[in-house]
Amino acid sequence: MNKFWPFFFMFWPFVAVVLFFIAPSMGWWFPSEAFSPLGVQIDNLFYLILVIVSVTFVGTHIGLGYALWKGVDNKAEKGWFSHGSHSLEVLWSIAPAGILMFISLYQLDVWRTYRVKSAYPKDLYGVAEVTARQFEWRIRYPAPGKKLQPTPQPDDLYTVNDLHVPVNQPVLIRLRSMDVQHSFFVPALRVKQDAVPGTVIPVWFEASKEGGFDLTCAELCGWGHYKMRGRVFAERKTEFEKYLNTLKAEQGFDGVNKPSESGAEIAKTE
Amino acid sequence: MSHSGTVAAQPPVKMGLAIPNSKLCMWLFLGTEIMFFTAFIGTYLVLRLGSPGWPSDVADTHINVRAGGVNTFVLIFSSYLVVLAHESMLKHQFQKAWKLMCAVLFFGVVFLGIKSMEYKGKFDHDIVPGHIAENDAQALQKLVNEFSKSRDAMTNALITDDPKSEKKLSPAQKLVGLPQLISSESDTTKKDALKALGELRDATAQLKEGVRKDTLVLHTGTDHEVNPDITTKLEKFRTNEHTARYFTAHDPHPMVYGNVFASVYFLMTGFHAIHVIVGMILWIFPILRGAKLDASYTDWVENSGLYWHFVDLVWIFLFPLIYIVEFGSHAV
Amino acid sequence: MKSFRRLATCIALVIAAGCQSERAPQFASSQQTQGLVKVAQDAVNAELEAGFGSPSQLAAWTALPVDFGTFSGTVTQVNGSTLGLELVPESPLAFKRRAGLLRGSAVLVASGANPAGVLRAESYNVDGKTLSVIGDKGAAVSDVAKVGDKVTVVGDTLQYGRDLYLRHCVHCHGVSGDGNGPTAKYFAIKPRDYRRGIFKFTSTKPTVRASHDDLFRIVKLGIPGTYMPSFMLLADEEVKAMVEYIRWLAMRGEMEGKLVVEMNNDFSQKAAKDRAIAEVNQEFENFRKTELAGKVEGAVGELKEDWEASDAEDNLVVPGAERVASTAESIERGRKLFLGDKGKCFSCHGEKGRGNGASTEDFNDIPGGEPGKKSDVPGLFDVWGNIVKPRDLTSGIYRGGRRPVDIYRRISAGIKGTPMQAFGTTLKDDEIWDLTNYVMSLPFEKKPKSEAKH
Amino acid sequence: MSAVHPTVGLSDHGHGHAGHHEIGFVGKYIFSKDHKVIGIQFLITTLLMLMVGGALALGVRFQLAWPWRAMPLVSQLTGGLFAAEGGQISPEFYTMLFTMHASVMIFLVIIPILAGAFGNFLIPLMIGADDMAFPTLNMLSYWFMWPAIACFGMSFTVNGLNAAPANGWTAYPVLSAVVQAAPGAGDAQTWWLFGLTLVGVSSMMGSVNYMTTIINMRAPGMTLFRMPLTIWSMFITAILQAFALPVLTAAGFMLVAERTLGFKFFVPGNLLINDAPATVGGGQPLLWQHLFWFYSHPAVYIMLLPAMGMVSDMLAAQVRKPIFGYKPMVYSMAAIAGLGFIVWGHHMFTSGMNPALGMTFMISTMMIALPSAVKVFNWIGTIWGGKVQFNTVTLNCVAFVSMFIVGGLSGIFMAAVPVDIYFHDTYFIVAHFHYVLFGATLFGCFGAIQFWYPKMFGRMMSERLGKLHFLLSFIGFNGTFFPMHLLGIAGFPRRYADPYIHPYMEHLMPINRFITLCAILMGIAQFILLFNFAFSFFAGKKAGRNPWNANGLEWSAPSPPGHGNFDVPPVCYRGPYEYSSPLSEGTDFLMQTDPLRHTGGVGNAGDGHH
Repeated sequence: MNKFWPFFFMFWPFVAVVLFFIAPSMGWWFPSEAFSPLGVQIDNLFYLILVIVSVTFVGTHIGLGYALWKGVDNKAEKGWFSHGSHSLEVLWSIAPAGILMFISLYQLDVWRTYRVKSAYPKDLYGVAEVTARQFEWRIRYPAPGKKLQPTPQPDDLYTVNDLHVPVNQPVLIRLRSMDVQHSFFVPALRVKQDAVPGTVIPVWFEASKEGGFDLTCAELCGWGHYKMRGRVFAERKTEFEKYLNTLKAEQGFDGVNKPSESGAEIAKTE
Repeated sequence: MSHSGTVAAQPPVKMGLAIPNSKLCMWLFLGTEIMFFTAFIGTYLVLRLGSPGWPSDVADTHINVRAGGVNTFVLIFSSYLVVLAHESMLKHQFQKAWKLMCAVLFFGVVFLGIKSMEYKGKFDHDIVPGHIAENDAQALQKLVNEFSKSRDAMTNALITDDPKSEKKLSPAQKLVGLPQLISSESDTTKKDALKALGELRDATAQLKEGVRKDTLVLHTGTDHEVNPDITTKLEKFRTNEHTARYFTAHDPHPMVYGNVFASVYFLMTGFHAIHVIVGMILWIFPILRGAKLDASYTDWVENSGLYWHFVDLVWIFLFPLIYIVEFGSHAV
Repeated sequence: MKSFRRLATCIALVIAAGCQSERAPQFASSQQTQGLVKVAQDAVNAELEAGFGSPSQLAAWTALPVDFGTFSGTVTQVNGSTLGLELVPESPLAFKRRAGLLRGSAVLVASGANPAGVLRAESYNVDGKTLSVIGDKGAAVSDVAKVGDKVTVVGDTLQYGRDLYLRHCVHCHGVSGDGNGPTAKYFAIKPRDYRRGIFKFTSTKPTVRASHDDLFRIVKLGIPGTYMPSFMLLADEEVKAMVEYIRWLAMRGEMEGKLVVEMNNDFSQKAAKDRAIAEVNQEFENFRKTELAGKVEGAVGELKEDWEASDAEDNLVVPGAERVASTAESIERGRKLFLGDKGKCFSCHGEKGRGNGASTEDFNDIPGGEPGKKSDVPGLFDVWGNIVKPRDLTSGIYRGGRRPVDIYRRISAGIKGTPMQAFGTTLKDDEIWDLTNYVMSLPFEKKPKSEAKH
Repeated sequence: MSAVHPTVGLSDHGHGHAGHHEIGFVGKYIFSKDHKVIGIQFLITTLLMLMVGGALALGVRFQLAWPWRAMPLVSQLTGGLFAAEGGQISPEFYTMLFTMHASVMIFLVIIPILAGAFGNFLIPLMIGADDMAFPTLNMLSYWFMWPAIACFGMSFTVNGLNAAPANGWTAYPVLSAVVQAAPGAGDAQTWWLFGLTLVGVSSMMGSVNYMTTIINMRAPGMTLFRMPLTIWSMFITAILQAFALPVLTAAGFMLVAERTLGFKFFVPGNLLINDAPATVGGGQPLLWQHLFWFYSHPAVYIMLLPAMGMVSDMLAAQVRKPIFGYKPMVYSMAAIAGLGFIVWGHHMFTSGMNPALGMTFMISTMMIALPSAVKVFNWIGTIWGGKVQFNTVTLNCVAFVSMFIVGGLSGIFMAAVPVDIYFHDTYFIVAHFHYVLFGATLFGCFGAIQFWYPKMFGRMMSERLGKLHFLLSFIGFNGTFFPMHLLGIAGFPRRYADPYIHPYMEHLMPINRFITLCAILMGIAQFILLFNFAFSFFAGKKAGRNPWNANGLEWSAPSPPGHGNFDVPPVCYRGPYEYSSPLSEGTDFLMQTDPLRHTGGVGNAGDGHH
């Protein structure tokens, strides 16, 4: 019975690791594979750290459990009278330090590409201005063929919650907030950036697969925080342009010249 | 500690530092205080450096460098007196120490007096956080609001509710009947007052309409003088014997980032003033002992002195930061 | 081991307590109803209960122009309280999604030519194609449904809408759609009270209700500048069901209002103040017996007419002419109209379109209040009794949509329930378009110098 | 000076040498200036608050498992008491639940149970002082807690009984600064900030007192490196508190001024919120985040270090071995505290801060994992070769180490900025900090309650109940928080009232139900602790002076110690961890007070030189 507890403490990390192994097949994993080059890098980094951490986790617990196991068994009259070991201390300071430094340096490049302006891709396409407000994403596109301007233009196109971007093209959005702090989070693209009131923050990302990806808010913005669901649609350039033109036609609709009435065209989902 | 390993030597009876607990605690407390003011100073720097444009013109901010300078001197001098007081306590010259402490208290009062004069100057110009217009449009809107408020106050004072009616009338409802009131009023002073109210009402309406139609400009000429139309109106109601009592409008005075400026100004100087007051309360205890002041208060005087020096030191940081330093016209 | 079992019992108890404590949401009576004498209140509530049911047990008043949602099928076998069912038409996908929501739906059973009776649905097993039912008022299932009978399940769309409404809308708009949910009290702009059947931003003529499309659009796109968010997150099918439920709630509220109007003269607490209560009750009893049914029928007729009209093609506001090109001249003409006597737009929206016109300072009538009685506070009122600010047209925020046709409709048909009148009769098409062009140019006007930061 | 071996000779219930003052009931048990009574007051208060915070957490969990279903108990209290219609809660009530859960747990449970309860009780006893340096200040520090609790409670009751701060415990402006922005947070948020300030004042009073006491009032011979690690951790915690907290207090004053007096610090101009006029001023929302995290990151260590210290003491006593690497333990705690001041920015990686700053914070954050790793290895080293006895104390200590490993390792994901971009504000972070704050700290505290209970009340706590409580807590805890890692990886954001309206999270509802069931289990388990605590007070086995055969000075005092603590003024001759020393004969422990008349070679090994 005395061995129960060391076993107990050694056992649960294995449960944890097993849980991590079966999680993907249960759907409890990333919402999808990362559909952006930077996202893939982030995932790789995650998996790298996951491996390092899992080995450490299991290793330390085996060590802990083994020490307990031996400790319960200890028939000696007294414990091992030791105040420590200088060389061991040095060893287990340097080894983690090395690993941690490795992780820190290894990831710098991803961070640089993500945030440092001079490292942004050259052919960034300014796609839209996204203004977060309680509790939706207001989106302003430039008119087809025009460049995104910092201030609203008469021919700008507006929509809400649906952000369309060309696929396989690094795009830039200007992220603003109209009221409180929000955060622009597209899990499938591994993009997250706070929208800080009073500032305009450029965010770039590239979707490498066509499709609609969920856009959520990741910074508490009030009672309706959970309601801020938007969608990012990545589509081929031609389709993207077609969408802008549809939007333009819809937005210019004067009740006579275009028959569509229901709003179903811009209100398309799935 | 020894490494010999034989019967352990008797250790020293007193461990720790050779200063009284109270003094140690005061030093530690001052450490926390430093962090407290560091937060304020950090806030000030972040807000000031982060704002494109900061009101640094004395004409705008009504910062009184001279008063601040005098106050600096007052505090430094009182700190010197504190040192003397402590010296006297150590030498058991309690009456001398008592006088010195009274002097310190006096200079504390002087400091607060000068400080409150400065504050009054700010209040007079309505340089109060949240009240400051940051551009001309806001300044005009504020002017209109102040005119309306004065008008309403005067209306309520001059025209009382009909005692028979249960309903309370709003100022605007009362004003509807103003012409009849004027014509029916027999008391000439009252009549004049009502007429003045009528003028104030008209001036308010005029201003309001000017703002609505965008015809009113705040600044004229190349040097951005205030529109003489506005200044004459202000002057008129300020000097009119009937309206002066109710008239509370300030000179319109837009100040870019004025609210943030006023906020940090009042925050920093306000918390400093609170510390001065706390320091003065600390001095009151030994002073109240009067002739009975004795050596048991030496530590008290020393610790209060430490605190007083700290308060002084904080001011020595605040004074240049708020009053003097220019970060250049366009900081990053 | 024993303690574990005890623990499990504890957890089960807590959860059971959680389930049992669930209080079903209830429709609340309107204030007007509460102003009636007790018997009249009871009668109103009884009529509403009979026609509309309660949130947990909806009733489908088929006389009303609501798409309650129906599914038909033929009974293939009767097994206790379970019916084997062959669905016609088979639309498994849509049905699967709603199958769980069937509980309480009316199941109309038609035996040959004559309708045999009504059952209540419990659940539907999609794979086994079996429908669990209970007999209405304890009747045995096998007495009502026979193999070969035609079965119609009514109300699944409505219930689907109800469930969505209770999840997404209720905390602002309230269970009965009175715009008074728990979250509503924090809003500067109050959520819509549906019970008048009036919706602000529509594409229909001034006197007509909101169409399906209007409600769909508002739910889908939200109302910029207010707390009404866009529900783009819901699928079209979901929004449609939600809209159906909202229309149904509006009709319920209107029905309540109409009944109260019928009774208000004689049976309000105010009217009955000076009379003996027994006498009033007796009088009401007569009214209930002789007139009430007719009144209800009349109200249903009006509702049907009103709401059907809202979807009629010819009640849509359609500009008579194409939009005039937004040239400088057109904008200038629009500006003149804006400031002119014909539209007097400036009187509310202000000379510069900032929504600060002179009438926002005036004491105005409260709609629905005593005629000619001005309010105590200056400002413009909508029919719900809230102060409304005229739109600041320079802000670039358009609550009812920013398409030219939206602006046209706002000018032509006004905003229902608010002091924004319909100018469709006073202004010509071209003039409205000029105004539209002017309004749409306002956000881009160069800011006057005084507003630029110096 | 004569030192007596404490287990013989003196009565178990002695009164201290300081003699009796006649103090009435109020003076003795309520407005007491005795550090032990104050410590116990803190302990009982925080245990009660633990239940309150736990109940709030269960509310949060219930909504996530059964969204929009009527909550048990809460729905009975409707009728206007809580923002609910038809028994279901409304979303702003959900935001209030998690805000108050965090506030209560952090400010009224974790911080005061460590520094307030155990710090107060243990510091004078362990360093051989008769009381704190400033007993009155100490009393005030406790009694400032109650106004704080009242303010927090008040924030639940102003605005018509159904409001509380709804801005998260981080209270980020603009949401928290503009009254119109957050429903219900009107006056409640302001009261909450007052409460925060009062907690700050209480902690500040405590911390300067602790520092003075530890620096200046140690018993003869108690050199710095003979202090138990508990004392070191309390000392370092006090430093953190004293120098980080004023910044939050200052920020709190600013936010209150902004909310009530129209000051402008955090709100930028031209924001349109809830149809209010556009805001004026040029404040900066990120300024609050910097000020807040400048305190709140060190606060994470305030919430952890004392538990580390206490676990070190308990573990050494339970495995009958000197602590492995005493000085590295001290230095690593100091390093954690020092680095703790320069890592706050890692909470803001996604806020749009300067990327170079981000890199700096990332490296400093990575480095703070290092001393943590050293500590873990040293604990394992301590267990290695010991004589382990599995009682409740050991179990909780080992659980502490185990949970701390998980919490520490999951922190590495967050420290890596690009990975944090994804994990920021998801349930991964929720799992992470609960592993550290609950898993580590609270298990440490459970152990400490069991370990020092005999010293507090003179009786032992029930082992059987203790083990049951441990087992249920441990299973419930891991069942609750471990799956949250998976939720986080699946992109499940924090603070969502109804995450399932997002289709990519719909399939996570079963896992959330499982979590909620485990949370309920964990909640129920805490009643066992309360029962054990109360029951043992009357029926526990009487404990002698030193029931654990431990070395510290506190075990040479009577149980419970009388006024003035020690009947014999203690003198310290060695470090605190001389278990299994060859110098001790017949026993395997060597108390710090034992003058040790025999001669021997090893001597003062306990000073930690190796």
